Amino acid sequence: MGTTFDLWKFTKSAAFYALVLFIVVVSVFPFYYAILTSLKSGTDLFRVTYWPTSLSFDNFRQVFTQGAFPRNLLNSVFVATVTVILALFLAVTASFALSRVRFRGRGLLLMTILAVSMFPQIAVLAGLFEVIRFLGIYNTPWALIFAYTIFTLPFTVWVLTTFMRDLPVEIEEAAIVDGATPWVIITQVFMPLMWPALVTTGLLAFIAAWNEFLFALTFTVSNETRTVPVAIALLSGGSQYEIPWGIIMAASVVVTVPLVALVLVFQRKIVSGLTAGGVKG
Amino acid sequence: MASIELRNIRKSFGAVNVIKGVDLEVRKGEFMVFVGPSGCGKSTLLRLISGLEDITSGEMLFDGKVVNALTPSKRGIAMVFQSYALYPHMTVYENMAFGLKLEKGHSKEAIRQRVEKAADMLQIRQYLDRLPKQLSGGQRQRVAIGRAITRDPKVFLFDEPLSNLDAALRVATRIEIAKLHEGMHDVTMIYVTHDQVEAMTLADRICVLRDGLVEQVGTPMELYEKPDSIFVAGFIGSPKMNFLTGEKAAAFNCTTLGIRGEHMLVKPDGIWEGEVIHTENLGADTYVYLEMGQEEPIVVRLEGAMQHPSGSKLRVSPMEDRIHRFDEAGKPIR
Amino acid sequence: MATDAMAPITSASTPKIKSELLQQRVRAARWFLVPMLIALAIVAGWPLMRSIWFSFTDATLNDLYGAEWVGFGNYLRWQVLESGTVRYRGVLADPDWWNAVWNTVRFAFWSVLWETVLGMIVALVLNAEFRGRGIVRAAILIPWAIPTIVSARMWGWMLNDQFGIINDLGMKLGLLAAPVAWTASADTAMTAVLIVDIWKTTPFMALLILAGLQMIPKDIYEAAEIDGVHPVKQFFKITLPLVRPALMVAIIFRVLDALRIFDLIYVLTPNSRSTKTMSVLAQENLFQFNNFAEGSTQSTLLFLLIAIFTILYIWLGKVNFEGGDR
Amino acid sequence: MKLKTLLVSMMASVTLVAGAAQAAELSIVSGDTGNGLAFLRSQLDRFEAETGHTVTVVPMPSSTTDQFGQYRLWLAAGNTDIDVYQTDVIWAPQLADQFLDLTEAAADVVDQHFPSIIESQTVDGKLVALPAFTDAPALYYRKDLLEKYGKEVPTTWSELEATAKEIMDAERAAGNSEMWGFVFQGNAYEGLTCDALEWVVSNGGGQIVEPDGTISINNEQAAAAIDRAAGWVGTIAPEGVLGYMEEESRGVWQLGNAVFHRNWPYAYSLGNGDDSAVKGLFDVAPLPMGDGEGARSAATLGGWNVAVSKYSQDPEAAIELAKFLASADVQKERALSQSNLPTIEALYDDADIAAAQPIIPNWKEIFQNAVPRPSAPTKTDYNEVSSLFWSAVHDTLSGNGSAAENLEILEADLQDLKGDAW
Repeated sequence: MGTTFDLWKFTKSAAFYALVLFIVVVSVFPFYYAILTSLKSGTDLFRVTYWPTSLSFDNFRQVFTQGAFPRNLLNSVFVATVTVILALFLAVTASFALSRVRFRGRGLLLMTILAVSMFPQIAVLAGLFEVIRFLGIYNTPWALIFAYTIFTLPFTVWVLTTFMRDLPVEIEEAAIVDGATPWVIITQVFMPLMWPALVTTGLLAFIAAWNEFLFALTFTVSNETRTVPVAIALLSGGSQYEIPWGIIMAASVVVTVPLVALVLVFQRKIVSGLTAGGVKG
Repeated sequence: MASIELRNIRKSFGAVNVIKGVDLEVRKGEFMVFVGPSGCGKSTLLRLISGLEDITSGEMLFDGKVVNALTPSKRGIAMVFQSYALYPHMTVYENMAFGLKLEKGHSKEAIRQRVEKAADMLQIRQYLDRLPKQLSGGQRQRVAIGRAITRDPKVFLFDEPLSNLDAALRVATRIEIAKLHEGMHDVTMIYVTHDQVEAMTLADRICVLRDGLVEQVGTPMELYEKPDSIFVAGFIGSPKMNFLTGEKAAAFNCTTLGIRGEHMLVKPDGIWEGEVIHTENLGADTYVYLEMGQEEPIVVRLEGAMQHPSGSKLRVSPMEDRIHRFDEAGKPIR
Repeated sequence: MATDAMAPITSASTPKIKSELLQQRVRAARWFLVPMLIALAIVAGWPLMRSIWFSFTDATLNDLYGAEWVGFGNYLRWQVLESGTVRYRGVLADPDWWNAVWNTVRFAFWSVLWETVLGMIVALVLNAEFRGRGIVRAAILIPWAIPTIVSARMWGWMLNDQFGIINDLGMKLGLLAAPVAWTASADTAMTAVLIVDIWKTTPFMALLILAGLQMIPKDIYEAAEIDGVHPVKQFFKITLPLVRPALMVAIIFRVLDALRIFDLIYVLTPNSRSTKTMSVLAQENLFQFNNFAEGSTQSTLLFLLIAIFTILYIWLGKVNFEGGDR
Repeated sequence: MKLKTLLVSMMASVTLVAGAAQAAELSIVSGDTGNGLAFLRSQLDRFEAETGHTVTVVPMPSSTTDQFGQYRLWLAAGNTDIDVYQTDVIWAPQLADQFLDLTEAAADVVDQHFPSIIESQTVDGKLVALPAFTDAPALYYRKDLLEKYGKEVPTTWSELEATAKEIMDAERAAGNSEMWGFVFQGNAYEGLTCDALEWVVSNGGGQIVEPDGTISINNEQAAAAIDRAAGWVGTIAPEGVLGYMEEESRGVWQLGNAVFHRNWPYAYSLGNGDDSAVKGLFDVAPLPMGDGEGARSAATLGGWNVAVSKYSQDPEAAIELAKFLASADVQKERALSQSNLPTIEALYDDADIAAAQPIIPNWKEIFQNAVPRPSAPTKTDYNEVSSLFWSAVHDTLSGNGSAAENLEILEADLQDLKGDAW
């Protein structure tokens, strides 16, 4: 603390923290409200409150006893993880080719990849269903991993291509002079430099795969192979029209927590900013 | 330990011809400097030698063997880049050891010894555990050189390695590179720069490039004393050689008369008279700029600190044995 | 297609010499691209072709394999009545379709605009150094992390006119005079959908922009600081141009996603005409109604529309395809 | 007890003789919810014990739209993984091509069911699904409030309007500012088709599309019925009713904020739950009728059925399962434990059911007024017909045009859709 009180500086940092607070509140409030709802039951659900009135973990207990929720959670983890690893693996190598090797038709190829993202997912459902049955992976996690590449791959390829293009040429040349093959350049030189981009795209792809509903519903037909979003849709109240808000919210809390944990684990990498030093004077 | 021979090397990027047929021989253990103005193709030529760039036509030989298609690592070269190009995520040690790790067949211990030996040579041993971003510019450049040394190359390539450093560091590092060359005189070194001072001070031989072609190859003194063209004469030496045309040149039976500032004498009966328009006092020398009705002012280099107020008249004469006479084509008349 | 295109540019001028390095790189590029292309061809290429093919047939979901070719009939066909008036039919003559196009474009424009602006603000905040940054970063990701079907329902609940907290809050704060039936009323349904989408997707933008910000060397700012450049000017002169490539890619993917918006609207306001987008309409025809061919036609048109948009965007936005020096 | 065991083991041995050689593995897909699934499982366990087959349940999200889309896709692709489907009443005609004809297999039991239900599941003479249970909405009313203000249970919509308005105003004046007169399902979705069909039919306005395929919706009585409903919005019903589905309306009702409520039987037991504000304060009655020619109380027919996939790899076992789930035995169990309405007429007079679920015999009266949605005549186009209808109604309720205008357009649209024939 300085000896003189700097009013302008104080106002500035106060305004900054107010902005941070606002962003956090807006982001978290619905989730908070979901938690609040998950602790309620029965007619209480229809009453608006801002603070928890009762603490009942009944809904959480129900989540884990109805259906095969723990199993679904594991399926989701497996499917999303493998999807991300596969997408990043294919995308890192492909984006090296697309950003660093000059060949004819590169722009066209990038456009083609992007075009995959232009077709409404709902419209490929029928065709994809045929392919998946043809491959014999229907009703297995592989069907989902396979289907999810349709939205994770174009996205990761594009983002990584953009980032890889920005890496300095001389670093790559230094590696070539050192005798590095393209594979070594990717794995030992570029990937460490691209951590922020890799973690970010990986995380976004992970969440997209984690949350996907329509494919998951169509390509799996048993509780043992279904993933969490479908499981949540399957959570139900006592009768046809009754929507079990409490349980759904409890389940949402349960599925969101691992993602928050994931972000906390990787957040250092998201902002490591390694490339800032060392490449150029 | 390699001699390098370039035979009618050409390089084009699409429709643009950058190197237009270069023949050159670099001897074993020689320190060769490529100089030339920017865009002359000197960096491209270096990259062709390194193997980073493909040769469009012609032949490149290392020790008599064609290496046109060989990868950089197989040519046994090492390169120091202008921007250092250190791997930012690796420590100094890892940076230096990377190439050796990729070459199979070196034990960990052997790698360590070689890295440490190179680090000692460049006095960067205490930085081995640091990341590049924790080093100063000069230290980074030494690491880059150290990385090249560690690989024990046959050919050492430098691509304007000093241009990112400030003046003082540039001189210090230049001396270091010169010492390095003395210490490893069986290694062929090729060095690209646009700075003729670096060229003069470092080179065994200099190759002056112009517009994708070799203008002249020779020792610094050969270039200084017997330039093969007006271009070389003007490029080598500081201050730049003065060129006189018209009557003053005709008096010496040439189209263009070249005379260096240090080869002119101020004397009352000097054959040329000019008006002092500017004086630069460097302490040991003084540069006097004279207006003589030529395209550019004529620079006279005088020893010691001299005072010649602007506007005053001065008479000078060239040293007769130091004049360079050129014909219409810019070729020397000897 | 890819393998033909893979021939290096230089090979045209010099068929005789190809350096090992170039060969190695091109070979590697081929191996790197082939698995991705195969994956995409199977997972997207075939289903896409099927859909496009169906759009030229009279396929119904009950009879997919007996579909017959009808040409452009699903797109536009006409019939001259005895009186001489011409009756146009087909998707292109369907007011519902154009209503959906308008909804989609409107939605995409506003949602992406807001998400970009807010995402940029959030990214700049997260790029600053302050205490508790990690927690905040995790917190802002929560909206993106909640499955869409859940967040749509959650917001549907919060936006309810009787027991929704938004109305309660709005009334308590004096912003609303009477409870608003957000999702039910035609005037507010689109606003409701936009609010939820912006809330949900801003973190995606923020994170991508943040990754771009992270790759800007810090010393550039230090230099600007020393030169006394005003922060606002710094933003427009340094940050924005440098983050532009990442931003352009983020926007492309957001727009493509927004133009195809389906699940959020399907859950939140499934049948409201004022929010029915092209994907929702296509889904309805494909799976709910007996109009599989029409649904395929709508999907194909949506695809074309997005393609045209993307080409325009890339052309006008000068997105760099051929960057990099090698 | 002993007798029952004996019977079961006898049956088991009989079927064992027939089926031992081919104990099938079946799977049934069901969009049923919590208790319903548990019940289904318990019945399937019984079936497994009796027949030696094994049955897996594939649960589906409770959204019927989701279910329908999935089933269509699966059936279109000839999915062999599912043998038996649980289907909504309105699906049978749309999926008829993909289901087996059960006419012969069920010939012995068909007569037990209400003929109207069997009819709704018969397409071109083909019985595509067997009814498992039925459903029909009722008018929920607040006994306490009617008593307090000395009112009768309304039998016509006009009475309902008047009573609702009076009680609502009085209650609001008394400080209960959140009180509304009537809540129903006004969101644009299948539920609105049900609600509006009741208004139209009860006003003598026909059934949108008549059983012979004639489009009848554009008539004055129908328009009057819908206009009347439009008049409720913002007066006796909240504006938000335009976005309500079953749960939202039940929410308002169960907080004690509505005098009348239109809903399905499920709201009955929930309304009597311990945490309900209206526990013990309400009862049900048939929905009111309109006025004019042919006016009568009407309740839209709901309910679920079981159908056998054409692609089942073991159709005989699958048919056996379908018949089992539609049997009197299971329906009785279902009525007892789930308070679902049986489709077998005799069960309404069953003493056990009357004792355990007194509401069910009451519902017989409501059910007798049941009207099927026009899914049978419109066949594969039903969903689109329904969508056009609810859109027209929703537009009218939201004030976009009068009922007469909207119904005229609707008629033209339906005519287009129909073409020469449905």
